[in-house]
Amino acid sequence: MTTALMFDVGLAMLIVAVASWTTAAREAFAAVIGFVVYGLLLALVWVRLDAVDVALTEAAIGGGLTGTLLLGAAARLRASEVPASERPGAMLRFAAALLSAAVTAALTTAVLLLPDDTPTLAQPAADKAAATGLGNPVTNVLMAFRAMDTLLEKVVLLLALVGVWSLAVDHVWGGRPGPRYPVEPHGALAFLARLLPPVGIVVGIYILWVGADHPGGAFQGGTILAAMWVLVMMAGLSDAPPVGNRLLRLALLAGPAVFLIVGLGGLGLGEAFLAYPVAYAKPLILAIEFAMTLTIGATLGLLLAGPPKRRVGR
Amino acid sequence: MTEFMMAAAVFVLVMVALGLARILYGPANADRMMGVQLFGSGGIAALLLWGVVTETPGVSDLALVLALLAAFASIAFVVKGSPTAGNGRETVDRG
Amino acid sequence: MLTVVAVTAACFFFLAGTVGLLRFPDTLTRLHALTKADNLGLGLVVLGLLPYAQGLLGSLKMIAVWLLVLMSSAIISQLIASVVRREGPQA
Amino acid sequence: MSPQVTTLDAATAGGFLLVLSVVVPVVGVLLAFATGGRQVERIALMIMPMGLAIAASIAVAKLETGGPLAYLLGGWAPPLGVALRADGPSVVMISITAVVICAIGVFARADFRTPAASVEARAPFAFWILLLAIWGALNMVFLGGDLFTLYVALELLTFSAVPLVSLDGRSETLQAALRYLLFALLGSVLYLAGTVLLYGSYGTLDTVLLAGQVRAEPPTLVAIALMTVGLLAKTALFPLHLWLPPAHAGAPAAASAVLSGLVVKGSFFLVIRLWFDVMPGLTGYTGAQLLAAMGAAAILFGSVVALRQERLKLLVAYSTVAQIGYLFLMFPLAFSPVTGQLQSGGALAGGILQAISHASAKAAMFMSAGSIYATLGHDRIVGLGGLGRVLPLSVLAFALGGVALIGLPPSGAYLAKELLLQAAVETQQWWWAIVVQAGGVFTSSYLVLVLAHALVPAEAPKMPVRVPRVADAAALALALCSLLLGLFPWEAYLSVPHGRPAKTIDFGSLADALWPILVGGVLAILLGRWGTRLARVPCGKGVAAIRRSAFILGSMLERVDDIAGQWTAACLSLLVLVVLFGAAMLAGR
Amino acid sequence: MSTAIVFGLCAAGAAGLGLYGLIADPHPLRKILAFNVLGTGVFLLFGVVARRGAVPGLGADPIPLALVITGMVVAFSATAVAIALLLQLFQATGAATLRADASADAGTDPADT
Repeated sequence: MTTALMFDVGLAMLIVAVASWTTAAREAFAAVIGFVVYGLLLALVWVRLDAVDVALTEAAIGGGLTGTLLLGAAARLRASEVPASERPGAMLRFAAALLSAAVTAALTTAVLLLPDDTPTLAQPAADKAAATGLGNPVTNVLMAFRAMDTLLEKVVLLLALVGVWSLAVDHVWGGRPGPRYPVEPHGALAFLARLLPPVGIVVGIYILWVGADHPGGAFQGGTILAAMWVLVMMAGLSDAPPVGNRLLRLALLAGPAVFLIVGLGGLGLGEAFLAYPVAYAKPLILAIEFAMTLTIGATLGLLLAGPPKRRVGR
Repeated sequence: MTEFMMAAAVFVLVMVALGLARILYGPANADRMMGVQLFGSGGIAALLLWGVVTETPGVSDLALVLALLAAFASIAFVVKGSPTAGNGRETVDRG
Repeated sequence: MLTVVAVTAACFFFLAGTVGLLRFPDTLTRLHALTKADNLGLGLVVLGLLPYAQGLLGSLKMIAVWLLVLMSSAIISQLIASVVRREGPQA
Repeated sequence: MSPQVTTLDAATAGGFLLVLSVVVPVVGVLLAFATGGRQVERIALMIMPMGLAIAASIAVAKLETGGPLAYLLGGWAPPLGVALRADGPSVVMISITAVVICAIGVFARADFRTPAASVEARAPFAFWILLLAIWGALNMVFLGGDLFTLYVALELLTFSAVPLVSLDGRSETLQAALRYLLFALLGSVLYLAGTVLLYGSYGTLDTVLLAGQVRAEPPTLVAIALMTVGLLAKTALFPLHLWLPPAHAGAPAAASAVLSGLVVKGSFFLVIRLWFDVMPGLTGYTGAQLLAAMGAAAILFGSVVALRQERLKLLVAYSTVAQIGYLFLMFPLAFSPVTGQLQSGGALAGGILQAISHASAKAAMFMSAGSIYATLGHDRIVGLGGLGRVLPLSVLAFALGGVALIGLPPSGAYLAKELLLQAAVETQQWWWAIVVQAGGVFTSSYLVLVLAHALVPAEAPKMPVRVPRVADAAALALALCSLLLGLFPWEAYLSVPHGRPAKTIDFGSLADALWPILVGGVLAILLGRWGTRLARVPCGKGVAAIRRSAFILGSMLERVDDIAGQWTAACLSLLVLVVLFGAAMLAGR
Repeated sequence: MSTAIVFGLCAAGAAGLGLYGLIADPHPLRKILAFNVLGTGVFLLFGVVARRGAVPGLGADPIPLALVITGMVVAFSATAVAIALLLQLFQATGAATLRADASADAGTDPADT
């Protein structure tokens, strides 16, 4: 397997090189472009680690949405170079480099010294898979064994959105987030924004659907939907909805709400909170995932759009 | 055949890595975005080659997602990235 | 056999694209070199791998990958070119 | 805090209460978000009595069961699943959280009411939702039995706390919030790096399962060092406190009360979980001493810098820095050289008691400082003259909160101090006894400083705004709660020895109680800001020289604190601490 | 040298680089970016641990992978909130800095006695 090793080593060196670039680049914008590439490389690494579920997440989030978020911010902040006086002196930077290297060394040592007969929960997870009827072990962990993490994570997303919205100016509360992008009716961008989303929506729902038995799932699918929505907004084809919109609010909490209702149903049926009756486990989990995909798509799209900025005309 | 395709994947990766120089040196951000474009298609090619060889399930789905989102960062660059496009095109209520 | 020929050709196109991206003198010519080369490269890889695809769905997905990249790449190049034209080569 | 292995595979009676204590606030968040408008406040106020009732039921259930309560989420047993567990300290923390949140809810009604003219207003909408989310996150932090679930809970806590800081949108508070967020994120990434090393070593993240397996191996020690320092960054223990004063002082009063009283206790509690429950034998003597040394430095720097503040809210915020330091004094006192372990005995009980006393008292103090600010339109300490006459209730609440924190009987802090001192005697660590006493002295010094300004007669200050009575009553109730905490029968929840110190007040105990106040008064005169008030007091040459040197000392300490408060310096000290903790544990292996 | 070891080293390196950027780069946007690099380094460690825990039939231990997916969502939310705060700060002050004395009333005025 020497070719495989070459592939791995080459990939690892590329990753470190691009990571160095993101810290060393002079301009923030260039550093962010480096980060987009970094996300793409990481997706390849996750495939090499036999974690296609994570690779999908990384591809959708790392390069896609985080990249877009950072690119937008870098463009807005172009004028704000930090004065040289704030740059830490050479001594401090040297100390920072030394200590970061020490932490790297500690992590390296720790990873190399992990026990050889690695403890793993892969076998128990595979054995218990029958309880949910799903073939994808990662989905099993996310939706059954550690469902509480997933539920809390959805609340985290919602709270992040509340946090972003709370930065609005008082008098535009309830209004539309972010800038309104103008349409260029015959422009190439508008053309792309008409062509890509139908494909994207199909792919997003497909990824959600195959997530039951193969790599994929609600988060990855939802992220693709969010990306398509943001594309349509950036091309000016549709405006962001006002944050006071009741339907939007419902879409934003459909995921955690359905999750909670099913979870409390488990408690009510005398089993346990977040336990699924074996006969209905698969349809229940798919229902939750469907609601979560909608919520994730809406939440991520709005997180990218930012706080409300424009009053709604009455 | 397996070895050949693996070698091809490594070769494409090396080509992509050389393209990294364009991202590093620019000079214009447009040049850097082109480097990202090359990274996108080259990465997908390497991924497909590797996935077919190792028969990892789900790789073609991943390639599909990457292909869908490859354009995404570039679009953000075009819409927000250039100074005139970044601020001038936006309309915002200022309090 | 088809696979070997197609993938080898693809490698050539990726090489050409990279050389073009690195060696051509200005932004627009680099754009020209890149977009032609790497889309053909990816197309040839897809072509070469089709015999290995898992079923009809697998082949369809691979072709879809190529079409998606082709389409978005074409439009993105146009957009990048318009940015370059609007703001000069140093944009 | 002795988790029983028998509770691993089964939920105990009353276990579903643990689920409810997390789920009910979350349901509140979702309902409030869905309905919006003025319903948000109503829903929050409806959830509050429910949460209080759940907390009370958990306390009762714990009393009846005796052992810890447990619940298996989804019916999946660890290591595959996630368990919720409530031992004595968690029950205590859940109860005080419920009480403080409810008091803050009552207090905040005046500040965060949706104006009659609008359908929905930004600040109230965000505040009530964030408050409920903090509640749910804290309960999860106190109950979570899995290190990764605790990570998610901790992040939920941070994400709900940060927007509270910048709720009024001023640029200083935006900056404070951003700094808080970034530093907290650095802390949580380090914590996360620790969890992955633990999982890689033992194949589980369950606290009880881990406790039975941990070995003093390099990956584990690196993990503890990373996780501890990450949590300390979120707790703002000196010198990692750069984010706390601007964030806590800049936030609206009700938000400051939550942040200072409760939010920092979340990560503090996880340090206890980690050090006492998961790996009591690995942290060792040096590690515990190091932790308490940081605490001692926090008391010194936090207190002196607090005395030098011009604004009341900043003074209270810096005093939080000092009192967070005080919380960490228990670690070496709980260390038993015989077993080489941290023992869950009197010292731990003292630490927890101090934490809950601080939670209630500091919330009360921030609330009354907020009332003072709202009434006067400023909170400059030298301008507080005559306040005692116009705002007696606020000043009283502030004073009682301060008195409770000094450790006068029968406050919770008094009991805590007694327990810590007793542990210091038992473990023969007299130096920590001195630091414990110094903590009380410094606390009384800033109380004296503020009261001396507020109670001096002056022409009645102008009062642009009147704060509703009920807000002051809430602050007063919390302060009283803290003052009476020492009377509660803690034996069922914490290992407080039965032979409790006598509660009768005789001359000796009175003197014991009064000398810290006297010394504190002297410190306040020497180190505090007095404006022109003391300049007119004639004094001899010797006294003047002492005052001058005290002043120089104070400004030097402030300068050091300033440097430690720079981003780069704080991050570097964070990494140095990782190295130090790692080295200490490696050496003590 | 196995895949897990190669990427373990790579993960530690990325984490160190992110850490350095987070400390030493004065621009908040670059700090946020560095936090993301640091985060991916730590996430990769999860991947390495998962890979080491492979059993016949499963190429990787699914538990760490699920944890990473949750972690990525949290990291993205953090980035979004941080960026929103930063842009708002920039809009309010025209500068993007974390330096303490940029806010005037932080209480370090000339001394008085």
